[in-house]
Amino acid sequence: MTLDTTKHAEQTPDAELPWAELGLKEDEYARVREILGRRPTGAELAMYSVMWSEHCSYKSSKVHLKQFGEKAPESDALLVGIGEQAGVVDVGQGYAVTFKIESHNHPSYVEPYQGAATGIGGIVRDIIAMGARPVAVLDPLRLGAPDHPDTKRVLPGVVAGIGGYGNCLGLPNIGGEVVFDACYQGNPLVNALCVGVMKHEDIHLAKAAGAGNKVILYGARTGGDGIGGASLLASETFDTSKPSKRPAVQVGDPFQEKLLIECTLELFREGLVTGIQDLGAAGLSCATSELASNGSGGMRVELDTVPLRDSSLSPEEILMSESQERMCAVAEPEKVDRFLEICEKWDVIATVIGEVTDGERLEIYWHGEQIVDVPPRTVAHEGPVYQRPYARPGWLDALQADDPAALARPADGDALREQVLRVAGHPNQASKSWVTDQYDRYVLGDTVLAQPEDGGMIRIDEESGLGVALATDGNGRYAKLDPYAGAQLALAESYRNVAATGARPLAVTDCLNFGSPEDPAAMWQFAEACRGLADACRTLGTPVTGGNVSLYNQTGDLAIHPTPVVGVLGVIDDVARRTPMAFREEGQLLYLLGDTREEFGGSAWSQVVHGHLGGRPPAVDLERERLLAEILVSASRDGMVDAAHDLSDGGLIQAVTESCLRGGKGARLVVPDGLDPFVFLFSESQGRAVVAVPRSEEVRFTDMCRARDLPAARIGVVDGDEAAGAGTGDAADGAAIEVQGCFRLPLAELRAAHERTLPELFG
Amino acid sequence: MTGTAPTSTATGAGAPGSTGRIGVVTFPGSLDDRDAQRAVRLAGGEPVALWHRDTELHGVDAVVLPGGFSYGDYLRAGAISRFSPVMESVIDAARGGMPVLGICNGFQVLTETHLLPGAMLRNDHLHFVCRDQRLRVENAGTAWTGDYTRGQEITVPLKNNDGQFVADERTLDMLEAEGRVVFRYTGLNPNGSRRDIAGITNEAGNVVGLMPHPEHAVEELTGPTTDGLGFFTSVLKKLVTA
Amino acid sequence: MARVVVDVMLKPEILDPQGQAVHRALPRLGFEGIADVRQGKRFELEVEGPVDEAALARVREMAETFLANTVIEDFTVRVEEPAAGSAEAAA
Amino acid sequence: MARVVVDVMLKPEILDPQGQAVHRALPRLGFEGIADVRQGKRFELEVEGPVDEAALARVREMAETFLANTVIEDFTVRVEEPAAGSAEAAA
Ligand SMILES: Nc1ncnc2c1ncn2[C@@H]1O[C@H](COP(=O)(O)OP(=O)(O)O)[C@@H](O)[C@H]1O
Ligand SMILES: [Mg+2]
Repeated sequence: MTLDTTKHAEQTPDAELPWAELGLKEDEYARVREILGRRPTGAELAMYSVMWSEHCSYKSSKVHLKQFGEKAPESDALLVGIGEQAGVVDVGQGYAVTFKIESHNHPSYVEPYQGAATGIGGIVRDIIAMGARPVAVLDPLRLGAPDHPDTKRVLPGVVAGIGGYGNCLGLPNIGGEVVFDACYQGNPLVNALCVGVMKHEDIHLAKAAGAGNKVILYGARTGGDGIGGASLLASETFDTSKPSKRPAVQVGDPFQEKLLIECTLELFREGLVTGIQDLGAAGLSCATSELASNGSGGMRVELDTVPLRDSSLSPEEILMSESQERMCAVAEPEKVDRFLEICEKWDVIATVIGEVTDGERLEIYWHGEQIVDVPPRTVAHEGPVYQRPYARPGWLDALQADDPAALARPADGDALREQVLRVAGHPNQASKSWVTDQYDRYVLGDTVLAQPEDGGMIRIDEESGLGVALATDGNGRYAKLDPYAGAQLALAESYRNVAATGARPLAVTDCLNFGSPEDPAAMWQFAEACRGLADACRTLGTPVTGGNVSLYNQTGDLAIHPTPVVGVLGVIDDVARRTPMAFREEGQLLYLLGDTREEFGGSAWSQVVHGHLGGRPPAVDLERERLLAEILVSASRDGMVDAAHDLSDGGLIQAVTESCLRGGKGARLVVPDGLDPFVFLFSESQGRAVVAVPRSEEVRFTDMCRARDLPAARIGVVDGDEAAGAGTGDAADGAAIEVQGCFRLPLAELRAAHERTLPELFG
Repeated sequence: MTGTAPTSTATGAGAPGSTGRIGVVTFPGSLDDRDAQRAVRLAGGEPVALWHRDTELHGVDAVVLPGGFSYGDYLRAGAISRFSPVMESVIDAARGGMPVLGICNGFQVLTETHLLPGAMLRNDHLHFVCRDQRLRVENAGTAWTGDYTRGQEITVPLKNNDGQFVADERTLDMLEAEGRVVFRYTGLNPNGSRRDIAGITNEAGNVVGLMPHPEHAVEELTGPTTDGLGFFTSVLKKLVTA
Repeated sequence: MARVVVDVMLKPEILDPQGQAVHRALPRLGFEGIADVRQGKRFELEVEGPVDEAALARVREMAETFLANTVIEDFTVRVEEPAAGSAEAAA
Repeated sequence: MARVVVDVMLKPEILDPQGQAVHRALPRLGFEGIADVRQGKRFELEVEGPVDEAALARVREMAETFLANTVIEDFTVRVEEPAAGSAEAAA
């Protein structure tokens, strides 16, 4: 087989290449030819086709994502904004934090364990590549119907994979989500967020500056993972009739990645790294073209020096391989020896594969012959941009008109009680311990709050107590009813969750999971969600620092609910001041902060009790969210509240249930005047939280709320101790949640309903 | 992240000078090594980092084999680490009476070296489990448990995949008869361990292994309790009086 | 009762971190001359009734749909003859 | 290059949680008539040079000291003949 060199390409201008099979459109292929002034070689075609794919080039989403930069609020906290591998936020005391969320949806459906595991692996490498030590992960998950047989394959596999990889890396898992909905049946969402910490001076960017600097590939050997279509190029005839033998799914090696983390951090500490890039999607194609494109000069790579796991790989395949646990760094020549020495110390294979040149081209050689000669920017940054048509779907009017006000409400206290139990025991509201107990939340010894708390919190400085809090949220049901509002509600909830812990929200990362961009309705949902999120970030003063777009989440014509998942990062000066969610002291007063209205569109109640989705999602009031957050943060700082829990799906009663169960304490609630008990308990009005206030702080706390104009209603008291009632066999004397005049629900009964659901479903 | 400067904040029994230097081994894939170092520090001792390729112990007075997934737990938990150069020195020192504590993966390493009997299997429910675990102290006479009292109950985190302690009946009977069961799970057996055994010791009482993680119960803020501090204060006291 | 053995191995082109870790450790333990190690799973099934083609077909289906994930793994199914068992170089 | 296979199984008296979980799942998946399942490990070693008694002895030692934990596991070592391989009922 003749090697398709650049010279060969010039000599055989009319050779047919399988550009369509590799996913390029006709005009895109024409542009490649125009850029190069000749037909591309097989290797060049491999690079352009993978780098210009939706996944790598963001060609459908770019025009909408722009808003996150254009509308970004002024923020002194932002050290590195959108566009890098992950954003970097200043959290004070010389510390910077980087965090990012990514999706690994499709692979997790095909091979749940490895798909989810390599999802964690990928996002962690993004964080290391910024120069930070990864300190925690979160995992927002969306699964199909809980009782569907395939969910029994996917969820346990995904959870084992996330745990298997994250636990083995030694990263505490401090939060996430588990949401079930039939719309995710053939297309579960596995998103993963990683957060890392560094000193300001340690920030590293992906660029290859300085002619003569060496390009070093280190980590795992390169195998034939995830190269899909590229294997077509390996055969001279480009025979598309033969099925590819190359696997579409990668197997992760968390042990190798742990070594990669420690090794990379040591390389940084010794100042040996000029530029660095992790290898993720599109492997070496991406790493070399991005490093070169971000730098000043060109780059020359000897591809045959790449250590291989499978010696039969063709150069095209090596360029496209997505083998995991690899990094690519640029180092000054005199530092290479020390670089390799540190890699050896960590048993990490490292190879000089090329160098930075003073030219302007990315040149790749195979046994001395040139197979790639391209301007790197055209591969990495100047891919196609689409203005996809989008249109508000016709069905939306009918959906929004289907008002939940028409749904039958519980007739009396007994019916209400029964529905409270059903909502608390529904898989979406039930305890997630079955999942989260499979994750290590203690490792690294700095976890201050972890699931089921509203937000996870990590201490980053042992002396001062400086810490960060994180939460992720996204309600696809709300977004289906109104994607603009849905995205804002996702942000609002995540922001509220962070504030509830006592941390001040600073910055945002987002994972936008949507259907096919070629469907104008899905594209409209995407456009609306971007607009909504960008607008809301401006109002709340929290810039989007980075994120991920996942399109084509659909089974046949059936798209998932539009699901923008939003992660918010907050900072707290002293983690000792954190506010947990548990009610712990009998006699403390319960206050409901915010306004409660009749809002049931997309609610948990309408889903659980009526299987209904219609109407409008709860109203967004970002100014109110901001005020609520200020109050929660002040109350934490000044020690005015002992517990706080945000209100979201399931409404007030769900929040009170969770706080009672967490602390093993009961509560007596009084329905405020003028509120219907059903609305009081189940409404999902936004901008609300419930707090437990020590009696000694009541005046100070209510004065603060009044002075700042935040409605605060005293709704009850913490009452009854589960431990005291245990074993007496007398439920009436044990702890309970009592809604005066409506019902009394013993904690034991509530706990059973809340905690048995997932174990019963998944074993 | 742990700061590098060891700032002693607790009132441990560690005396300055030669007694109180506690080595913490880092194998490739060790995860709770920094946490073990912090626990030593909070107990008043001086943590000393030991590297798996070290051929000597740098004059430490005791050694902790920390938790984690050394070598990815590939093959069997602890199976590959056991052959590290540093382990030869640790085995010699342990035979000579030096206090050695194996936590979780460290316990697995100790059984693989046969310093402690038995072996560890996958948890009976086949899931990784992370929970706050109640334990009963059955033997307060080892180098690592002197600050507890027999029958005392403590709560520390437990987190592992392969925590099911097994041994043949004769070995189990012997461990019981010789008082070498140091900790037992109470309330709930989280992994199917025989006879609820959470930790054991060698004949001399200087080598202790357990699956739960005392080093994660040394601070109010980050652990469920501070019940784990006693391990480290115990050994520091022992070193002073030794 | 007959024993049917299902061996499940990662496909050759798939990374085998466990086999690699074992392979890398061998020289340190003084074992030379092993060019490669791959680690897989072995299932021993005790089958009730005769192990005829139909029974084997069922086991193959079980392997295909449950014991192996054929996206990343290959498997083989074979009947372990009592005789064959003892012919193995038992340790 | 010859392939030597080391099979490592839990000793019969040790309860095998993984095998049991597989066994319990089978009826749910519609597979009846399996009396027991045990799950173990299979190592495929590619041995350089001739696989004579000396080489096998080394592999046995490797299995004894490293691949198996003989407190809980038994192992068998056998040479996989190229012929035998294809005689297996490959799926
Ligand atoms: N997959 C998961 N991984 C880690 N933590 C999770 C996961 N799913 C849920 N949690 C945690 O469980 C708790 C409850 O989740 P959820 O009800 O979604 O919280 P909220 O509605 O307050 O955002 C939170 O602490 C959340 O972080
Ligand atoms: Mg919450």
